[in-house]
Amino acid sequence: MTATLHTPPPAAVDDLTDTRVVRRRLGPGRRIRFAFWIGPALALAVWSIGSATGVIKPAILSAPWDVVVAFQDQWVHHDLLGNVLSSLERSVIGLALGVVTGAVLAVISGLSRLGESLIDGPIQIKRSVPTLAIIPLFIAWFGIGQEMKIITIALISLVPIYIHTHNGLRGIDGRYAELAETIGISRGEFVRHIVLPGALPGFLLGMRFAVTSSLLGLVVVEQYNAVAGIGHMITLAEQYGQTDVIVVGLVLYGVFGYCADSAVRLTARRVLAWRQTLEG
Amino acid sequence: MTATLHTPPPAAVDDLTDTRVVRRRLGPGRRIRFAFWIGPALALAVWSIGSATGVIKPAILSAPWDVVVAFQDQWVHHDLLGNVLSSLERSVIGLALGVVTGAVLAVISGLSRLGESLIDGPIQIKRSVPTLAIIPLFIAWFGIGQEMKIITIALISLVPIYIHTHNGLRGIDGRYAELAETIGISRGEFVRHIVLPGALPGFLLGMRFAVTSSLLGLVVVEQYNAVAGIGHMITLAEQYGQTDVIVVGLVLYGVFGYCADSAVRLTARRVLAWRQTLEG
Amino acid sequence: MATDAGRLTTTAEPAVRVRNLHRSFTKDGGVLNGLDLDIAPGEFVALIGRSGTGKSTLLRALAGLDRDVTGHGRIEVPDAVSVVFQDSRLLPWKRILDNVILGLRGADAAERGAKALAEVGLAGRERSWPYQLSGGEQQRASLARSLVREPRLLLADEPFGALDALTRIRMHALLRRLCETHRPAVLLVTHDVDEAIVLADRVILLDAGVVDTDVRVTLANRHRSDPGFAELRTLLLDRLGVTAA
Amino acid sequence: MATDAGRLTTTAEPAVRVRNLHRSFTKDGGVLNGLDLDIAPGEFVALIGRSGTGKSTLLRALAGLDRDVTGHGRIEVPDAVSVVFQDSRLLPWKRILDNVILGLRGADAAERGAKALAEVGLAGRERSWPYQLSGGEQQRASLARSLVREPRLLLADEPFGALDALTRIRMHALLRRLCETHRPAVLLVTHDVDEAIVLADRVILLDAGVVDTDVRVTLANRHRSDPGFAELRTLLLDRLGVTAA
Amino acid sequence: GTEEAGARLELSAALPDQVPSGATLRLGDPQIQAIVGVSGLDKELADAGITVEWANISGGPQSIQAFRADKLDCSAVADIPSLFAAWTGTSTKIVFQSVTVDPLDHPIYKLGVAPGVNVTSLADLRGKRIAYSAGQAQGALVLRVLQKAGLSQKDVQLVELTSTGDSYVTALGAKAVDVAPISAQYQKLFEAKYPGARTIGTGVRDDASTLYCLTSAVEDEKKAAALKVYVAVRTKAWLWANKHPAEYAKAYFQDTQGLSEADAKAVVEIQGDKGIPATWDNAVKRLQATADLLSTEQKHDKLDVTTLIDRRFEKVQADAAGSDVVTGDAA
Ligand SMILES: Nc1ncnc2c1ncn2[C@@H]1O[C@H](COP(=O)(O)OP(=O)(O)OP(=O)(O)O)[C@@H](O)[C@H]1O
Ligand SMILES: Nc1ncnc2c1ncn2[C@@H]1O[C@H](COP(=O)(O)OP(=O)(O)OP(=O)(O)O)[C@@H](O)[C@H]1O
Ligand SMILES: [Mg+2]
Ligand SMILES: [Mg+2]
Repeated sequence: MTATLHTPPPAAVDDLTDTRVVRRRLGPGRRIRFAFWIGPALALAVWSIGSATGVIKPAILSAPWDVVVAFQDQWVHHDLLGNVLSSLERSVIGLALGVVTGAVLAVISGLSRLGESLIDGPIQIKRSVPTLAIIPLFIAWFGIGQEMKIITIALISLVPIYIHTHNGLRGIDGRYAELAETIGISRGEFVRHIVLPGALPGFLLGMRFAVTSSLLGLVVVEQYNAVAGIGHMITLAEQYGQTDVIVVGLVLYGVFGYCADSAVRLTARRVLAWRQTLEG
Repeated sequence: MTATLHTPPPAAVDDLTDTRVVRRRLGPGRRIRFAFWIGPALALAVWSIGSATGVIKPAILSAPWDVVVAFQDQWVHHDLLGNVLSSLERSVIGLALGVVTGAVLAVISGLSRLGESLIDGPIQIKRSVPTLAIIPLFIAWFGIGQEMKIITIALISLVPIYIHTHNGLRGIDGRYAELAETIGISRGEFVRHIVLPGALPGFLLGMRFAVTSSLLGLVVVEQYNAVAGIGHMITLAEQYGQTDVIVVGLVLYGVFGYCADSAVRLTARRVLAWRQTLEG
Repeated sequence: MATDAGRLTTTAEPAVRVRNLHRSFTKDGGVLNGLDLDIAPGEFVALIGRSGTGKSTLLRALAGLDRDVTGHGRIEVPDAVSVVFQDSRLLPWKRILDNVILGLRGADAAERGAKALAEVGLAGRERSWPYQLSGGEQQRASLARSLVREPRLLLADEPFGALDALTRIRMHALLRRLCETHRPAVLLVTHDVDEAIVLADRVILLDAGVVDTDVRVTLANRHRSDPGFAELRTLLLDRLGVTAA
Repeated sequence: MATDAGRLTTTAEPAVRVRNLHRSFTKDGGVLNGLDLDIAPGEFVALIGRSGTGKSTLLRALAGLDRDVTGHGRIEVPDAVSVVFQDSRLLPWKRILDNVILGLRGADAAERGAKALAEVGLAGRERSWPYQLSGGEQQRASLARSLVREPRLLLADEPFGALDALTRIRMHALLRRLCETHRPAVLLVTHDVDEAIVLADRVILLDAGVVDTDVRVTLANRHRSDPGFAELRTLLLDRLGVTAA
Repeated sequence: GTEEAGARLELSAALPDQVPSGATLRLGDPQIQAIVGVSGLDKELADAGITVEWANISGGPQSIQAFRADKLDCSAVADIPSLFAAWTGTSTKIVFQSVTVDPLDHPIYKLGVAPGVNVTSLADLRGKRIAYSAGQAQGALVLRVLQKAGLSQKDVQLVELTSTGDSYVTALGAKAVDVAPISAQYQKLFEAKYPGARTIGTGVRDDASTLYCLTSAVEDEKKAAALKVYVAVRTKAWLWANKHPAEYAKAYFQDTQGLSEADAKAVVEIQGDKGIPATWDNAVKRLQATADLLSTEQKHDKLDVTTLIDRRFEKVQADAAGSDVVTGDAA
């Protein structure tokens, strides 16, 4: 028997070579910096080149530079800012309402089979039916004022929040519920400590859809008795066939949608720091 | 020290009392049988009672019995079946295209940061923009025939598939990727054995949205040069103020949407039998 | 609770009473086949048995976590039960301290949690995420979570499996100290026969779904050097099927 | 692979060569602090050390799974490495047999997998889902998955932690048999000093991020009754901090 | 259409009499499509060697979109779309004009009045909330009604509301607006649905009905020749429909639009007879007036509508109608 007892060697000046075992990475690997900008930059590039070379005809999609001019014109002469603000107000209030209601309903229906059987069916049916077609109902109930618009948007954004939160909740590992049961915590604590954080990834995905839905809903509701709003602006421009103004609206949608979506994803990355997944 | 060696007692006639430790269940508990029918039955009940008592005025929503009459009329005199079949054909082909493309794009962009930076941005932008407003583009590219309609539906249903599959994939536990790396499997096998099954819950949730989207997309595309289809039927009925026919269309949407959604959820329950979650 | 008449313990009334317990996952064979077991209040019982004989199944039945498993039988347990699971089962979305004090009430919860963490050698790791702990550290965090609750029945499923000899000895001492203070009934699953003998008042061996061996440990000196120790050890290993040990 | 010059082994060339390995998760202290280690081809090395000293960190470095951990140093390992993780890490969506043969090529993969499962005592459980296995059964399935691959380097992180004495002895025998047939280099983490002595050619003890003790096991008879056994055992336990054992 | 484009034909040149082979027309003209089918007029098109690709497209926005994508040659619309096409840079020509015989008895639009609102004549509109949709025919109608009533936009409250399907009827029923132009065919339904609801006549002519085409199509020799034939056929088709209201009702409203037999007949009844004007002079005058009104009220450029009209087809149409033309004020 040979026993060698090591005493740590005197900490020599560090040899900083770093040869590691290089394994083919199967996951997506590290995040690319500035990746956020690549998508929009690409879209803009394709659009510009297409327009400049004439592949994209201006009658079909105005060139970026014409859109810039139209944007300026809208800004100066047609209160674009006012349009944007009215729209944002509607969608933010509607979204907030929808998110809260959707999440509450999802928790109720996620945690109780009875709640589920009462809540789930109607929501599934609601979401199978075109919003445009049920607006007449809403008009009858809520008039054609701001109320109707906000409620419609709330209902539109409620759906993805409900479904994703419900799905996320139901996807929580059953072992954590077991743990909670043996610890003897109250139902409220269970919801706070296990259900909500566990369903958070689902909820956040739902948020991504809810945010875009609440913006897209504007196009529908602002056809009704609106005097301002991006949806209103697009509707008008469509009727007149003002391609460049439509595109101003679409670009605004794109920008808002993309930024809101990225904001949710960034938030998700922060609050889901506990996850060790392929997202990395 | 006392050692007692037990020999199993003679298997007596079983005393079948079953007193268990009764813990308050924090998860949703067992599935209720026939829960599938509760949602629709409830919706139908509210609608019927509302109509019968006059709370829901026929001007706003036709009564169920009137809708049944209108349904018969449409079936016998106006080839409702033909409308349904044309619509289903469009949405099934579009859906199939969208699902395959969406899933493939999601895997590419989920597994490679480069792919992500190229694919993800444009899709996020696409989905922030109202479909109605980009249809002119599609008309220019694909004409006003069936092609344009199918491609539009494919693009509509591609989005949820892409996002959910991508999100599901990125949510796979990083430890499984590590395992795969040490096992030295090829990228194709990695996708087949780890990525696809791991992203399956996400994909299936995406399917639920894709299916409804592909149906809802009909309302939009069938406004353009269609001679048959449920969306076409609804558009026409709107023009002539045939409230009951509109409701026939909505009920069809509801039924199809609900059934398709339930089918996806049932499939999910089957193929996700390996999950031990609150779904139970 | 099934019945908790047994909770206001006269020494005659056991803390845990199991009668004719059956549990099976498949049609062709049961995991537990008419198991009977009593544990007195304050008694420390070690449960050993081959891998896959149903130790965890029994613990889960006592914890009330097997609603959906077929079977029957009678179970009575006290109200305040705490479980150390075989997997450490830390909530991945809560930092270690929050995991430990999950559901604890009172202003001093955080303080008590931090103390418990220090006792299992995890002082300073309060704000780590579970994935940042080594296997043994996770196991100790999970142990801390159970101990901080001062239950009347502690069900521990191999709580020391991933610990080295020194850490294990420290945890033994900690557990024994806590048991002396609060005197819960303990049912501890272990694969280490020595550990069973060192810690327990009674060692039971599960086989074929019933209690095969039930030995009371009455050693004066719980040390390998005690001749009774070796004797008991050989007996148990023998019943486990290890003859030439 | 970093460099796999060392793969076409002359006996002089070690299978694993680690030089000046540093790894740290936080700014204030490293987990590995300049560790050096050689393992010869076919050599069986047991790694012991306190909970949280960096055993798993070392294994992950050898397996190439620590790309994102700060540190430096040099590592050379053979091409075909197989890892038994500390958690059994079965894919929850694959049945046991499919987990075992994951990525195996050849028509006889299923057959080989079934054989490996039978060897670890899980015959008949091929079509179970991972959640249907007991803790020890999962660990054995994960062991089967590694063994069926016949690697040149086997890295096993406490592969027997959840096993009872008898099953453990059987697994020891299985592992030793496989080592004799395929002669992989083995680095086995264990908390059981006896197990280390019984199985390994060499036992190394990790402390403070470096190899603290490195002993070659040259016992004629690897049994507790051998006086050398007890001596080695005491030495190692002593270095682990357990003096009064 | 993938057929070869014909040679360029100046807009001033005479319309060719002979249809070159391979002439194809892409038409969004569903009513005529139905009529030529039942009347047998489709044979005339076939005999002339014209292939027609029918599209179920009509109305302003859709036809302009299809024009821009160059997927359609002509479409049936009222008067407003060709103005908006010009204002937004799509060059089109009107090649067909028809009117309604007795236009004021067979209006396309009436003014719906919400239940409980007291509007019996145009003068009562002052101060009322009126549904208004700037880009649609209904919007232009509202402006013309106000003009006729001697009111300006400031005297009433215009509520921006797009007319889709029955949205105006719903808005009236929900009392979200006091007055809204609604299709005459909705009148019965509207009054039945909402007790107390009424409709009044607009007092302005809204019977303009045209076929407008991409200028590039009219400049295509082949298409121009085919159009000449089509305009004649279209004339005969309307005249046939006047004489066979029941067949027309069945072929179009019942079979393709999904109405019941009774409803289909009622709609045809409400529509009245189509008249083919002997000359387009009056129609052009009315169009110019509308263009002027819109350009002041909605701040568009001044527009000379004669540039939107291809009067070479005026005679083709009148010749085809023969003695059935309408003249004078009726035109
Ligand atoms: N959910 C389940 N479905 C089917 N079989 C199961 C399930 N859970 C456990 N089993 C089986 O029941 C038997 C007893 O399992 P249990 O977990 O109680 O074993 P154990 O004694 O705790 O073993 P270990 O020491 O390996 O943890 C095992 O054979 C296991 O495969
Ligand atoms: N991802 C991580 N982030 C931060 N700290 C980590 C991380 N992984 C491990 N550590 C820390 O590094 C140290 C070494 O961990 P390692 O898992 O290597 O220990 P170990 O020797 O395997 O212990 P055990 O025997 O308990 O498994 C521990 O203190 C652990 O908390
Ligand atoms: Mg167990
Ligand atoms: Mg470890």
